[in-house]
Amino acid sequence: MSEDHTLTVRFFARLREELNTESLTLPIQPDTTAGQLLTELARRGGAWAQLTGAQPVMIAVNQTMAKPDTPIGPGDEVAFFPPVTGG
Amino acid sequence: MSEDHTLTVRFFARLREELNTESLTLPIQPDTTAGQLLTELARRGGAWAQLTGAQPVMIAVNQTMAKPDTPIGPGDEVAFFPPVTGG
Amino acid sequence: MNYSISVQQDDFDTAAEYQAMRDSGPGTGAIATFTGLVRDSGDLQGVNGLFLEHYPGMTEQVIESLIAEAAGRWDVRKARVVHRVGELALCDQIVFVGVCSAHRGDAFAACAFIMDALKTSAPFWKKELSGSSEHWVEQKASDLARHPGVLKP
Amino acid sequence: MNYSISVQQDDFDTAAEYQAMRDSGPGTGAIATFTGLVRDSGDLQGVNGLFLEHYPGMTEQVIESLIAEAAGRWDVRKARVVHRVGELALCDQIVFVGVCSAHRGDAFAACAFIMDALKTSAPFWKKELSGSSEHWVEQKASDLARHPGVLKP
Repeated sequence: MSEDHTLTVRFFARLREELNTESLTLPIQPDTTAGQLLTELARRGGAWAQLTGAQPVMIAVNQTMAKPDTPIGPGDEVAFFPPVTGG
Repeated sequence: MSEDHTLTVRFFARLREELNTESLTLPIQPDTTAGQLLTELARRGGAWAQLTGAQPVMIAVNQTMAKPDTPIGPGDEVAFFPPVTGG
Repeated sequence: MNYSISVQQDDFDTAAEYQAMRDSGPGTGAIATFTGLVRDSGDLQGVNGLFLEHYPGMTEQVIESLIAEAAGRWDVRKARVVHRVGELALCDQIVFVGVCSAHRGDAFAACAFIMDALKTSAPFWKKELSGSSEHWVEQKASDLARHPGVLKP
Repeated sequence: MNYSISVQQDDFDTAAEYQAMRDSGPGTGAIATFTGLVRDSGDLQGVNGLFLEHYPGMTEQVIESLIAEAAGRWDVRKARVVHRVGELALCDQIVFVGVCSAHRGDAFAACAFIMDALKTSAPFWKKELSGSSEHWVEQKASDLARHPGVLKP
């Protein structure tokens, strides 16, 4: 049952570098949102605290732009990253 | 003294075709404007009457956009043409 | 600001024009280009060619003043205008406008301004050819609305 | 409407991209293109290169939706976006956006819209390299003002 109760979290750009983490596989609680996951990760402290800091953090769920109240569940891919700067 | 008392009039596009005239050399009266010259040419009748008709006629004096009240004199190049449609 | 204008019968090479834009130094961050082509429907349907007349001498002066106006309003590092005259066939290239700038907003704005203003101010006239009929194109109200007044008497 | 998107490390050939735009049939009257280049000053001065990161998969989906939005608002016969990722040097090409349309107003508007929206919505991140220092570029308020909201949580 392990695969069925996890999700993947990905980080990009400055966040990827400062957290020194490209991706995590985490167990997921029922009735969770992307914003709750962000808050939980920020509680790790250190560099992780910036996830709920002054700098905006963008959220994508399954490669689509999402909001803090977007529901997430097992098997989802959740990404956190700074505002985009391509082009 | 003949060269000193004339100006050149040029026509383009639809006007050039309908007047069957590319250019004219005309004697010029003192204290004349581009609009007065246009009115004088329109008095020739036939196709020339359209110069003061419903369709707008643009004016250039010495290759610069001008207005009916722009003064003209000996040696000037005056051009009349339809609204432009390049590009 | 560096600029160049050509009015010519011959076709032009957009690849060479683009390369000249790129060779404008390390401060250039944005290149906007526009190319106009002879298309199959204008005032007439089934257009298979155009005849383009212009006012030699005046044309170049007007385009020069439009480029100067654009350079006064936006950051323009280099501007280029090529406009063909004479007989053109369906799908032929008619006009090229290229602008390079430090920033994309300036490149887009200056390129669109020069192109719009050229259509209402530069002394070119286009005759559409369709089978055996021909028709001098009339100026569009929508063109005047984009860049009003320059040519209004 | 025909479109194509590439996200790649390799450089691209604007001449080939332009030719593909021209080969869009006799109804095309206007081609607008934009190319972004690595320039020498951004957030840092003396920039000599960039590193570009992206979110594979999501990037293409976002650009696809921007093109679809543009095609819903303007006449778009063909649209093309190429964006490079990885390490780029000063003066390198970064991004190409090309749009062809029957009319110039639509070509300009759709090209500028796709480019502006890409800057605020597509998951690319740029790091400036200058001598031994490096700096993740921050999103400009002026970019958000042009195309607000798509990415705001």
